[in-house]
Amino acid sequence: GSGSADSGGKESVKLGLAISTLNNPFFVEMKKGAESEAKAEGAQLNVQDAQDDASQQANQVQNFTSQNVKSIIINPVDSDAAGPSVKAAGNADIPVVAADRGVNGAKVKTTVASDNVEGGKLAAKALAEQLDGKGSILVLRGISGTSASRERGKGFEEGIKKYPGIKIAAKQPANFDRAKGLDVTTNLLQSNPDITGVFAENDEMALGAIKALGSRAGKSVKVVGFDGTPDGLKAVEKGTMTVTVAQQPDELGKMAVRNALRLAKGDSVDEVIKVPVKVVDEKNVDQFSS
Amino acid sequence: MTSHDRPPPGGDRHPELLRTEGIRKTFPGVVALDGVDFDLRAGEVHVLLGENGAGKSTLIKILSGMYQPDAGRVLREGAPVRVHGAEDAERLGIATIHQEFNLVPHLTVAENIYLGRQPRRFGLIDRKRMEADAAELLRRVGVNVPPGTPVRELGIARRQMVEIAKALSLRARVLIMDEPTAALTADEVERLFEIVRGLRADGVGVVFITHHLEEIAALGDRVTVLRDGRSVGQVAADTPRDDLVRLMVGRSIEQQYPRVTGTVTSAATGAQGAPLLRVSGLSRAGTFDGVGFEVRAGEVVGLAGLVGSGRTEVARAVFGADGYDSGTVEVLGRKLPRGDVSAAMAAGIGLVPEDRKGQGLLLDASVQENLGLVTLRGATRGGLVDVSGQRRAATGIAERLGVRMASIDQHVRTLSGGNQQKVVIGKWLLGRSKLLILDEPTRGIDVGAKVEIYELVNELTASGHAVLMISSDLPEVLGMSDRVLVMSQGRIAGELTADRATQDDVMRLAVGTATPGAPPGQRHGPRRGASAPGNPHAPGKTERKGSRGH
Amino acid sequence: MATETQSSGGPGQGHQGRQGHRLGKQRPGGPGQGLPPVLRRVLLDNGALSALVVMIVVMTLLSGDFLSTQNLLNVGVQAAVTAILAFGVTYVIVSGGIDLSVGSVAAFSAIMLAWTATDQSMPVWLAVVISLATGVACGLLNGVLIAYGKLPPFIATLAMLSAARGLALVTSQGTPLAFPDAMASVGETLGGWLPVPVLVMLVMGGIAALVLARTYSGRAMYAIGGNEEAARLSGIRVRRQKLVIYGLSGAFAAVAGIVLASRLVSAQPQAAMGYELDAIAAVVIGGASLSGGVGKASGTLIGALILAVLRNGLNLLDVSAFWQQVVIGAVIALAVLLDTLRRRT
Amino acid sequence: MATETQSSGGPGQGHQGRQGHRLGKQRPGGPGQGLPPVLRRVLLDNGALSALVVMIVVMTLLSGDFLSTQNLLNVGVQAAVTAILAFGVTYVIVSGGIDLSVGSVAAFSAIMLAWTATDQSMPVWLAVVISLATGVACGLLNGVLIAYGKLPPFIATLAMLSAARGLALVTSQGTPLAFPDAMASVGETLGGWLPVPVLVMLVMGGIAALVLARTYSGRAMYAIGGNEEAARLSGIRVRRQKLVIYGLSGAFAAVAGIVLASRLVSAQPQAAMGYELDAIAAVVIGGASLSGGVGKASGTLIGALILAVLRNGLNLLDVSAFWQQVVIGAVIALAVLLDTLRRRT
Ligand SMILES: Nc1ncnc2c1ncn2[C@@H]1O[C@H](COP(=O)(O)OP(=O)(O)OP(=O)(O)O)[C@@H](O)[C@H]1O
Ligand SMILES: Nc1ncnc2c1ncn2[C@@H]1O[C@H](COP(=O)(O)OP(=O)(O)OP(=O)(O)O)[C@@H](O)[C@H]1O
Ligand SMILES: O[C@@H]1[C@H](O)[C@H](O)CO[C@H]1O
Ligand SMILES: [Mg+2]
Ligand SMILES: [Mg+2]
Repeated sequence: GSGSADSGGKESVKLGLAISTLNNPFFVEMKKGAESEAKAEGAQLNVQDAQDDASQQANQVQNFTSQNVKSIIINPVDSDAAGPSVKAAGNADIPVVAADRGVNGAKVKTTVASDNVEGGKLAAKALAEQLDGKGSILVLRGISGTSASRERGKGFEEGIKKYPGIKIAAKQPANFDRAKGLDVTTNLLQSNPDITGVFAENDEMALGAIKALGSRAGKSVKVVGFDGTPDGLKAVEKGTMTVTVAQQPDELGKMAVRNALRLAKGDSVDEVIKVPVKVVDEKNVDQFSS
Repeated sequence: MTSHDRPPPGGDRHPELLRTEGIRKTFPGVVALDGVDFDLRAGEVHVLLGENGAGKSTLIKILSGMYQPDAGRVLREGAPVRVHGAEDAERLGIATIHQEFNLVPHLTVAENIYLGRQPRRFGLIDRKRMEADAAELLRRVGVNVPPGTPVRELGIARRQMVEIAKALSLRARVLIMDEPTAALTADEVERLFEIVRGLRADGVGVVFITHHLEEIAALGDRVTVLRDGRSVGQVAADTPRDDLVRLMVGRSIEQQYPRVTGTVTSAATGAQGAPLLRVSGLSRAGTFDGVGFEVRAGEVVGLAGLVGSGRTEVARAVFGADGYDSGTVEVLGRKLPRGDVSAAMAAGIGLVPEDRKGQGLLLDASVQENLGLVTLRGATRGGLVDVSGQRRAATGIAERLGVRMASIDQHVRTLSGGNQQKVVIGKWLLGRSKLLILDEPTRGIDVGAKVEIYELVNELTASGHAVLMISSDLPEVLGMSDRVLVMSQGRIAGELTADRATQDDVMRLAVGTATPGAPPGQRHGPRRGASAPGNPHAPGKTERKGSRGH
Repeated sequence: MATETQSSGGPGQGHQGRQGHRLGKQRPGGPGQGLPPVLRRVLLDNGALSALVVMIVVMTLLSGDFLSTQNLLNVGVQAAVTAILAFGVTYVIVSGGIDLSVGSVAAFSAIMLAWTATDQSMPVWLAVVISLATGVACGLLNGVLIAYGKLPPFIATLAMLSAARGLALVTSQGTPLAFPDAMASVGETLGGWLPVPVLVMLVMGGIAALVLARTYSGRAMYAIGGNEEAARLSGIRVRRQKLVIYGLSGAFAAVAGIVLASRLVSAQPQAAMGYELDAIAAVVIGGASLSGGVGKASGTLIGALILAVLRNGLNLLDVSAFWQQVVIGAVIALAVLLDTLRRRT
Repeated sequence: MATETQSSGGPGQGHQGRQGHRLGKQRPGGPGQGLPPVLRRVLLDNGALSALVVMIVVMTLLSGDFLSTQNLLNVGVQAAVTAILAFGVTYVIVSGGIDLSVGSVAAFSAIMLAWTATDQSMPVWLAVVISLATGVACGLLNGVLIAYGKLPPFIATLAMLSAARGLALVTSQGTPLAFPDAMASVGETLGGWLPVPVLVMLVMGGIAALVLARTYSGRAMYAIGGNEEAARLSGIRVRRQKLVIYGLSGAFAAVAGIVLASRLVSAQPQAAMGYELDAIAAVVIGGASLSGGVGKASGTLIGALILAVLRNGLNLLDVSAFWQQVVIGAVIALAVLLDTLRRRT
């Protein structure tokens, strides 16, 4: 970012992007997408990282308003917690775009999102089909309480219910972290040696699980991840990850900026812009990996 | 050996305040007290006497509720009582000045005095009143520091006076003082004695511990002597010194100051007779000014002066512990860098600091660890420390100094005060420094051990090493030095040849230049051999090297 | 007695203290040149304050958006939660302890408020009481483990850091709970300009200052932190006071949690994660010593403001997200360095 | 008189040990009942060790899968990173300081290895050297700020916690970097059974034990932690030693980072977040005191194992995600309580 102090000195439109965390490849991808789009449009994008802290995000949105940016893109740490900040921005007549996760308790001009609940369902479906509707599986959960973990967990639960033949042997948190994914899976394999599937709420944990499974990964044990991060897609190519639910984060970022600019110009945009979550397996992986 | 001619005070005027029966207290590996009977009457000063580690402090810690006895009981005015913690002691009207300072460095003098008992208005601390009351008390004990001064800025001497003020503020019927005079100088001691005599007249009972035998006759009524945790006799305070010593250490001490002058020119000094240490024009704004002197191989040079005259500061500067503004310090003709302890040590200088707890000891490390600290680098080969060698050396010096301990691995914190002091000295004796600076080295050390330390000083100088000895104990300076330098207000006021100098000569130099404008800390006279009642500035005329204390 | 030397107890160090002071006055190059003497003295006596002033000046020069009433109020709001937590931690640090649990306790207390008010539909006032009680209870448990269980404060409060967070998740089932609208006002502004969080911060700061400076317990905290043995021998019931100390810390954490949740009108089980380090940093930047016996509420406030100004400024300057953490680290070090170097002899 | 006492004399540290021993005899159900006396003495002298034993016994009773060679090796592997970090932190804590930066430094060092080897395609051996150098450099910077800048260790290393993390993100652009395959072996097992991380942990532990017990610097650490002024006046170059201390801590952090990344064959910029608290906890659980002067490498190893057994066990027992944090907190407190209560007279 170019730290320009003089407000409104140059022509370029000033946008703010409040991102939930950059300690996660997913959002780094989203940031890249957003920045490339802003560059193409000659806009100036101020990116802030809330490190998964809702109130720090509130601070950052507040600071955007005192910077009087023309439009704000928020990737909420938490959909509920984002409400007040969005309201405040509204009072300052700054249009807000929600990205990746929706905002509750306040109206944003548009939400550019891939539906995490839907994604969870798709993951369940994909895994169940790989296992022909039977077997016992592990679930690796994200940071307890984060919306991503909640929504994906919810979607997956609902999805997997449709397959009574599949039982969840253990459900343990690995905090969206690869090393934890490795350790937790290693431990769970001690108590559940004969599982045939793993669902991880993001690719990082899935990659950890794959490491723990070693040669069994993708063969006797199917692993389903979430996000479609570069490493995740590589694993799908290799066949060690059977499926990842890709959210096309860079696409999310681009769309968000595109619409934010429209709003800055005063044009209108549609309420909801869905960036479809796609089930990526070795058949279609080449379309995603750039 | 039982009670002496003059009958100890008794009867109605002197009802019994406190009594212990068969007190026993053991610590891992040590029997600190073994069936001690002791009693204190109203309106008397009862002196507790004993070697380092004899059990004096342990006994008074039991009386003040810090420790619980393993056996035996404590009676207050005839009734058995359970003294458990400070609250009980306060309730029973027992106030104690412990040997180790118990002040909070960052709090003010006033607050330290009234700690836990601060005056309050509407539930809030009333600073004004607290400081006013404190000022009153300080005036009474004669310390002129503003009550708002943080204790950390006070010297050892002043800290001791604050402790005394604190104890007085409790208006207790029983006042226990554990070596209150160890860090004091003559007129502070005198003022303390006046206060104690006043309290005694008001019927307060005072337990008084000291290693300065001359103070016993000056203040005491009865003396109880402890040895190895047992009470070995109760005598009147005017018992002759030698009898007290014999009771205390089991033998008599012929020569209190066995100074034998060392071989001035020796192999240890490179150039023939070249001064081991030459200090010239040493100055630091506000502390010392143009200090210059020499110390030659085989010499013991005494450094006398008033409190705050800057002896400690000069010593620390020479040793590199603090910096200085101008001047030079040379060892065997080679100039030392400023404020660099390891350079000074490499050149062969050592310093036994005056504040053993703050600057001398690792309290929670073993005796061995502490004794090995100075020699640590020397004992390192290829990065590895010769642990067994260190242990052997430590054991040796500990035995030589008679450190009373359960084992060489005992934590220093649990040693008696005097034994802790021995450890500080011991680690530097192991250091074999060419020039060893001793700052108040015998503070809190018993008569027997003092002689042992003097012998070691003689051995050092005999082998061509030299000693610079700072002491507020004039007989010690005069008795153990070859030459005495007298400091006054940060300057060298003069030099005396020890065997011809009297305490008067020293005093004249020390106070001679005193001006009305002198800072508070510079008005106190040094300890005199005979701090008997009377004018502190008229000491016993005929103090001679080699003479016994009395 | 280790504490005594660490907290510059020995005469020698006492000296350096005195000298340093003189030097501070003498040295012409010292900060605060050409300022009115009074202000100058204040700055020289308080390193943290001068660091804050320097930062504000720099920020004003770098960003045109910084020095507006609105933005400064924002900074206040953004400092509030950390500051309130830090006031509570000040008691603990002054007494020579440490409290790592305040972030989790804040979250748990807020969750309890939301849960009792929403799920259990209790009256809001009762919910608030329960929430505060929760904070106090957590603090007291810390205190019991430390004073009676003889646990090192670090361990006891680290355990609480984990346990309270867990209880927040258990109570909320891991989902954010709606905060009663009645409480929302705590996140709003009074008279259209004065943000309530700032008000609460100032009030809590005032309380902390009063407790530390003028109450029996406050003075006991300094005594315990300065020399616990001396405190005990002076008849201070050290263990009882430790309960008070950690209980207070818990209470302040609860208030911080309520303020935080009110701003978001939502109680988050994972809120205030890692805030304990910010709070402790604020206290230490404010001049307190982790070895105990020293520290002031005013210093803590300044410490919290320094952190808030820093983060706010970095946002305004649009420093790249990755570099921000580097800059934050560098500036924290520099801010304290400014202080210690000034003291150097 | 000395002789009279020496007979019954014993090590100072032994004191509590022997007291505990007596207690053990008196109190039935005290730890280590009906064990061979030698083992019994060992347990009683080391509270952490007995806590570990108790936990292992409990876990074995609760889960049939716990007491298998494989699982115990897993525990070892999972303890490795924390343990290696903690060995480094032991130096710091023994010397009376604290190091919050080890987690970030570990991540940064690993990122540097991956970046130099992959992006800059340097030879792996050189990359490893650079990675270790990175850790040492971060540590030395901490040391300089503390020894010469007079910063409180908490602040200096907190700043480094933030800065090193930022540099890891900057260098990696926030994405995981592939780790050179040559390094993968560090994450593998030797002879099909001995995991290299465990081996590295034991080697680093041995080094730490040797340094602390037998080297000049090691003894200096205890002296500085025990009474810094006394150490200085005994001729120990305190400031120089502090550079050694924090430099060592940085080096150990780098090794831990390399082990962590090798296991994943990927260097993560966000790796080892919050591990500093685990590391410090391991050291303190192992019997070290945060006020300095006390601590042992063996204790630290036990502390790290306690944490690993706990986490491993919770997975095996499939304790619900939310309750896990509660249990972790409770068990940590109990483990240390077991020790302190045993010491109580
Ligand atoms: N807490 C403790 N743990 C172990 N041993 C102790 C403890 N306190 C005192 N001792 C031992 O008890 C004995 C008596 O100690 P005490 O302090 O009473 O001696 P003292 O008569 O006061 O000596 P000094 O004249 O040096 O002050 C000493 O050997 C000391 O090492
Ligand atoms: N007038 C004074 N004002 C402030 N501090 C003083 C004063 N006099 C002495 N001190 C402090 O008291 C401390 C110890 O006091 P002590 O009785 O040892 O005298 P001293 O200062 O060491 O001087 P000397 O060693 O010549 O007696 C010294 O380190 C010094 O800092
Ligand atoms: O959507 C994101 C990504 O899935 C990431 O992997 C974890 O956090 C979630 O919020
Ligand atoms: Mg004693
Ligand atoms: Mg002196």
